[in-house]
Amino acid sequence: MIQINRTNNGLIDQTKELSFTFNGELLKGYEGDTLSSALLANNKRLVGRSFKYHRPRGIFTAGSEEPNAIMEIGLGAYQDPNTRATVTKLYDGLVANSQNHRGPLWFDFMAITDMLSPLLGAGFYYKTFMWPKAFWEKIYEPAIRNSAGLGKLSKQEDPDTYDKGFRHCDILIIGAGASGLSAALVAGSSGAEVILADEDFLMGGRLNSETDEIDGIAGHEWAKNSVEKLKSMGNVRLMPNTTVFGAYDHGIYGAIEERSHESRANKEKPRQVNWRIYTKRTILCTGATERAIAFGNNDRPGIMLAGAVRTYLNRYAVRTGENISIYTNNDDGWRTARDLNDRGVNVVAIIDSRKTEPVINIEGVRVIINADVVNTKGRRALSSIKLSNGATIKTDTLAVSGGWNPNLHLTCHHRGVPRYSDDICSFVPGESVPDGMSVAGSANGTMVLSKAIEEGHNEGTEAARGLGYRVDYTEYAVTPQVEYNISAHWSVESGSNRAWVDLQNDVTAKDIKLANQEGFKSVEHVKRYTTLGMATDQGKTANVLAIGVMSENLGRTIEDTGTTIFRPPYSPVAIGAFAGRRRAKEFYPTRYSPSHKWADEKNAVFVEVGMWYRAQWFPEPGETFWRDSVDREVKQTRSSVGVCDVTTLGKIDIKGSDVSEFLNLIYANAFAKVPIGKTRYGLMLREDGMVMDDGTTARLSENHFVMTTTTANAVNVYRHMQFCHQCLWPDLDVHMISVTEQYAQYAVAGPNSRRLLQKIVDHEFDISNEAFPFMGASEITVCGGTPARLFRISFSGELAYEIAVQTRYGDSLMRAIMEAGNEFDVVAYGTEALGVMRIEKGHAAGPELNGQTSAYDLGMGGMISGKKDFIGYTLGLREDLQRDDRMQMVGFKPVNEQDLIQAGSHLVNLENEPTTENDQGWISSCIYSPILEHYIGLGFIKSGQNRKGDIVRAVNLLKGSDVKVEIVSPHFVDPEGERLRV
Amino acid sequence: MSNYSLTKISALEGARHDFDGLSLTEIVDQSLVMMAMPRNKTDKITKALNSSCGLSIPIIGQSGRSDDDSITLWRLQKDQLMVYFPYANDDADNYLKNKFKAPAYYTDQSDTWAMINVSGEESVNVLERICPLNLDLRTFTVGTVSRTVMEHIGTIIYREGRDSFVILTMRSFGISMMHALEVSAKNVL
Amino acid sequence: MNKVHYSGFKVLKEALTGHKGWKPVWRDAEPKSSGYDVVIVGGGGHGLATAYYLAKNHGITNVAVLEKGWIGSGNVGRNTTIIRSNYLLPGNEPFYELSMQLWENLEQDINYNAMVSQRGIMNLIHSDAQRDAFVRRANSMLFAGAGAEYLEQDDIKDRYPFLDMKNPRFPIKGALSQPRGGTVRHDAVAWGYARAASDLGVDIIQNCEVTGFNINNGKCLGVETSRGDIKANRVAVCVAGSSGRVMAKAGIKLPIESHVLQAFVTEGLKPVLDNVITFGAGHFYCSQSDKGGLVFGGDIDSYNTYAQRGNLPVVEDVCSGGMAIMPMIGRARLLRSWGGIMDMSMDGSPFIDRTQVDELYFNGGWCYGGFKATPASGYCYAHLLATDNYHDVATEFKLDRFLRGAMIDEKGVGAQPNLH
Amino acid sequence: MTRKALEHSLTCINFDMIINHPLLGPRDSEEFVYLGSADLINRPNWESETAIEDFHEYQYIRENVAGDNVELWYHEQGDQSWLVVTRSTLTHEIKSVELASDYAKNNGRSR
Repeated sequence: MIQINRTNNGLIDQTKELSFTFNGELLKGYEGDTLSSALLANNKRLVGRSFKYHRPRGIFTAGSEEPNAIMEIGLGAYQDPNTRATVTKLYDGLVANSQNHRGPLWFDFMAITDMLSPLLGAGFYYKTFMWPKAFWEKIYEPAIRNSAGLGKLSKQEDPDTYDKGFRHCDILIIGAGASGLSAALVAGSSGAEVILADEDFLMGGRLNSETDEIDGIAGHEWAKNSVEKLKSMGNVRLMPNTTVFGAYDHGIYGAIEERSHESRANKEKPRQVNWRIYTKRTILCTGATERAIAFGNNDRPGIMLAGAVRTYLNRYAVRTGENISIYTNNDDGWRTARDLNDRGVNVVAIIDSRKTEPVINIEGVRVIINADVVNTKGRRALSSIKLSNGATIKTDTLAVSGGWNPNLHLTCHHRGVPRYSDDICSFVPGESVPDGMSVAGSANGTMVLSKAIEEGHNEGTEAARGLGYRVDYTEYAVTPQVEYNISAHWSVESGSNRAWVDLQNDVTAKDIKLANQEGFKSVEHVKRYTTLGMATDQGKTANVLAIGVMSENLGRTIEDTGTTIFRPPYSPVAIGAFAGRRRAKEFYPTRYSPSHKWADEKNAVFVEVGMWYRAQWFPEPGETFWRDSVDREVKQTRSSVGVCDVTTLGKIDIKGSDVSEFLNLIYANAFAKVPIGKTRYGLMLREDGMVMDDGTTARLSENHFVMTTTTANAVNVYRHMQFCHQCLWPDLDVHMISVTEQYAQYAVAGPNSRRLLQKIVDHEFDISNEAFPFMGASEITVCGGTPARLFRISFSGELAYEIAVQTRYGDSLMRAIMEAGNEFDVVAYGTEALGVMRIEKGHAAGPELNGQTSAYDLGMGGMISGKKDFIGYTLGLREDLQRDDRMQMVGFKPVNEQDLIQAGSHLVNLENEPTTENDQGWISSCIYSPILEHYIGLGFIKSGQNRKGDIVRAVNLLKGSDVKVEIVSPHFVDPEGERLRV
Repeated sequence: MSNYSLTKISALEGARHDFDGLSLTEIVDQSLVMMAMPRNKTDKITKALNSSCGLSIPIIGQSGRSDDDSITLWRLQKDQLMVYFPYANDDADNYLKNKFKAPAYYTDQSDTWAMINVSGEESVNVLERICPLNLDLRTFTVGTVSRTVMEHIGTIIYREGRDSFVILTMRSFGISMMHALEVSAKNVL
Repeated sequence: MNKVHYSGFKVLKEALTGHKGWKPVWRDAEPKSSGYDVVIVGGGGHGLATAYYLAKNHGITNVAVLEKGWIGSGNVGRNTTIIRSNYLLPGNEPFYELSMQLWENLEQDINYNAMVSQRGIMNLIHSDAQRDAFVRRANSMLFAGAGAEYLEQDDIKDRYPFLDMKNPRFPIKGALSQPRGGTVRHDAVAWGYARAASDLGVDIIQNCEVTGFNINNGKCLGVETSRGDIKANRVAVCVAGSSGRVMAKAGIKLPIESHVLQAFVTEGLKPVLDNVITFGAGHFYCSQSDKGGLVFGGDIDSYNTYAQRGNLPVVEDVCSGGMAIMPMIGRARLLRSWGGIMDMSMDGSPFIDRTQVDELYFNGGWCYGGFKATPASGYCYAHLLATDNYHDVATEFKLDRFLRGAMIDEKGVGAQPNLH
Repeated sequence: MTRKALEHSLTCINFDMIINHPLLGPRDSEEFVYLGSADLINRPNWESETAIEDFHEYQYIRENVAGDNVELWYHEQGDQSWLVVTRSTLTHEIKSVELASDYAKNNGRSR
């Protein structure tokens, strides 16, 4: 099929034909096209429907500011909603569909809303839909939601991958147009590390759209040569397809590199890369965006920005119509007429709102000075325009130019405020821009090409010299000076016809007027009340125009009206790109213990604990329910011997001459005099008196201690200890290092644990009860000389040890222990059995050490030493923390032993109803005890320690359970602790 | 004597992955010992290191080598030295204690870390996907050593040569780090 | 003043007569030289609600609301619009439940459609420990009559097929749901309260920055502002993120730090999400606005700041949280981000209290829970200002609670604001 | 507790600035953990008559300045030093960085 609007030349490869479909129709384009240029080449003028009124809309721009031509691109899980056709590089097989209409694009049933538009003005929904009350959620809101929204998500998992990366440079240049290239050429020549990034796949910016000559050759040729020159410099990195979307603190910039072309060819490759760029200086050369003028029915397909018409003509060899008119308030609009005329496209008329002499004389083109377009006709495409002088002109395309707005967004990302310039009738960067940033070219309001090039060159020189690089390269490109004159012209009185300001969100000049009338006078209020500038184009073509319209309404200067705040991202960024690789299992890294492989062979069921994968239980053949395994592991451990991997506990080696003193300050209980070869339980508080962590600390020699922490708190406790040392007691001779990973550590528990270990420990080490009593600690060797550490400590309440060897031997030691344990019918137990046994023994753990409980609450007040300063002592004395009606930890057992107690149940007295007032406490941990053969729980209840024997209700309204429980001692098994000491 | 004997396993069981212009190899039989320098002992330690094997204490972020090049000192912390050297036995800390005779606190860290060598001309291009540091040769010179975080994993990175890096992560993270490096390689190469 | 009653008929009538009859939503007032019974510092949601309830519940109408910029320019204008009353501790839960009840009748009360939408809020559960903690919380809610439901895996899968139920890190084992939770059109809350208060005679004074307090031997007599001194019998500060800055002018230091919380919205999309999903374990929560944007957020940036902007790692963290649990959003584009300054208190719970200066009152420390609290905060603050007694559901929000050791620490992380 | 502690250790790295470490030079603040005001170094005397009031002030009351804030950062993924950073809470500009141990000694902390 022929592309009827295609002309010759252009910066595309007309020998490489590409096929694509739009709404199912097969079309052709060329390599180097964007989707929008290919659609226009095929004379597709109606490409979408507007957000609110479902008005027919056509392509309006040729860049990332596009408000109308947003589509669903791709199929199935690959479908990208709301994709701007103007920045989508055409590829073979591209599938595009218009969005946000019911029925075919040319006949959208939702267009009914356009008829009702008088009802649906700005903020109408705040004033109605209130009666009857129930209708909002049931009727009104669903209706609104279904008609709102734009593109569709596939609702399938995003099949593409994304990556992230870090790059560093001296000078980051954003935008590879005339000024950006000039800056890069000089900065590059100085030897500085330069990154030049541009959102377009073809560097050159407007030079690719215009016919200006630079250094005697076509501008786009000069751009091409410059890019080649930069490529040859080892210290310059070119990043096309890369949008710098945000300016963050201290010279950090966020940028997204589009690599779809690569990921389409190879699904393994990332679709986009999220670059974090660290730079010392930044030169912003992001150019400018053209704006429209608000006049009656200015939204019909065929009405587009004048600069875009030139882009399609010069860069993509596409004429946007057969009979084109121009409407402008500035000199730049006239170039469109000239270029079209030069390429033999019929220009019907030039309408200039100014009293001005013709800017360019063009043979046989009707010139209408000091006139406006007041209305247009044409249902699905423009057919004619009506002028303020009454004339009607038949035309199929109207190229509008209301002037150019500098793309200064990134200068405002640190909340800098732009300044209004009367010269260009737009905002330019203000005083405060991010540190290290300078602005050059039209982004800086310098609309004259020759000056923009000079400015880029100077900023490049300045930046390089500022960093101490020598700059010899002084000549810069020359081009004829073309002036840019403009006189402000925002909107045209267009009677009953709607004049559109924000095309995508359907905000008209009237909406803005109504908002002002209702007292919304701040630009932020207007934005929020009318939704102006909140569409996917972020108001790139609308905002400044709206500010102009507002200022007219309110009789204020544009300066006083001000702008809304620009925030990242500059243009929308796929959430997947921000997530990068952090998906599914890769969300966090994974930690494996030395016995992981062995446990896996034993079919362990694992659970993630602070990134560690820990064995929960080890199912045996025939065990169908997790508790079968756990009960067996507990019974076997308590009756003979069990082994558990406790490598994940935090381990900290502490060395130095002042360690005792230090430990005495960070632990609540006394630590000044721990004998060598002994372990002591330690209770660590936060400064606010709440329990932070608990563990044991052993003294291996005069100046050498080793501390254990809980798995979950290992990092925080180490950080806390470093704080205490460096910030509070810096002169103590204390040296800490984590040895968590250095040692594999296993708990061996149960009446036969000693007999088992005697087969592992080398015989020269006597570990009999006499030689190595409860709480003993020693450095020994095992299995024929392998160094190890042995601690006689118990979490289960049984005779128990923890044995540690260098991690390299961890796998091997676990296997040896299991083999040596055969004769005792040794069992491996996991975290669930561990949990059961610690609850049977009444040891507080995670659910009890929840940061809301003090040592007194946990029944450990007795351990607190009143004779010394320590972290948490003083604030622990506050009146409310000392009250005896606080919730205190106790044990619970069901009055009827068949009853199930549930963790999370709240406690109320028998005679009371379950209400907040009657809430007495809650059950924190709860398990079935295979030893006691009924459920037991730990929990907190007011004055609990004095209420042993009381019966209360454990109520779980969520699960509808309500059982009588008795308050008992938390020590269910061996309360006297005899088993530990045998 | 016990009837059992133990066999050792390295963190990644000697894993190696080769790509076009890059190889990832676990480093085995290297030891790493942390020397904590007590207050006011720095001079004594400096002397002892020098007389024992011609080592001098590098500035923080840099490394130094012994006369015979066998022992490398990494200075990552004010009052600490990391000693990186080929040694396969279980008593690396005592070995150094006797060799250096320097009055420091020695702690064996050999099993604390998984050690991966990243080498090949693509090393920097692959590492820039996960490493926030500027690895430009002029900034991160040969012999530079640093701690940082890659893919949420605490990491030590040491530049052995122009295109050769040593990456250390806590041993339990070793598999995740190797995976991260492989993904980078696949994405880039 | 001539009030305009909002209704479908009014909208129709105006449509036919060119919308000429719409009046300003609130009066833009000038400061009265005669002064006020109560001057409220801060024209955000809480300040405007306080003014409204002072007038409506207590007949105190000689009230001014002073706003430094434009009303609603603070956190009520930059949040994730979520309302819920799913708190754990007795100091908090009844208060937020009162707030929920006020939300439920707000529109008819103030004749303004703030689009209160009780689409339900769902907290995902991934582990047994987390489930136990949520059961405890659920019972606190049920004891307080706030309502709570436990959703089993299958219920969740049926309603939200796009959730990654079998995520290797965060397998979804169930969820705690509060069907009465939901969202509200945030800006409309400020405008609606402003309109209702203004109609009852309250002066709303914009572009009026408080530069100091007129304090005479321990008693506050009024405020100094960019528009001159304003006399007041009672001064009520509620300036959220600016609490530290403003109270410093009265020489008062607070148990509060200011931090920035970022929030995000995607491009408009056809409906995919009909409730609020909270994925605490992955620092991500999300709902979909009536306009179609997915509104989501996560953690604070965790350093003290008054700059209303955040940094990249939080953006990445929050987005990866989203991808972990609903991997369909990978191709949705993040359109806008914004940062609100949070008045993070030392235990994560707020203050509604007197200060050591007579006639100077303080409301703040809302952390990132301020929006949902708006009605009850105004209601209880007005109660305190009018009666000098604490409202029954706001008795624990006192400034001296740390001295007494009566913290209300929902998360149990202690005196570290960036962790609440 | 586990999950919360995990969140703790991760939420703490949610910021991105460049901190010029006195020993290591410029580092991305993602390597650091933020604590809060450097006043936390001036821990009161437990034996004072007004110990509870003093500790209350120390632990809970903040200047919360809009301007230069003197604050504590921990280089967890670095040399594990605690730093005292002077940073503007209005612009995030960092004015000075020093080792907390030096700062503490200069403020009279010893043992």
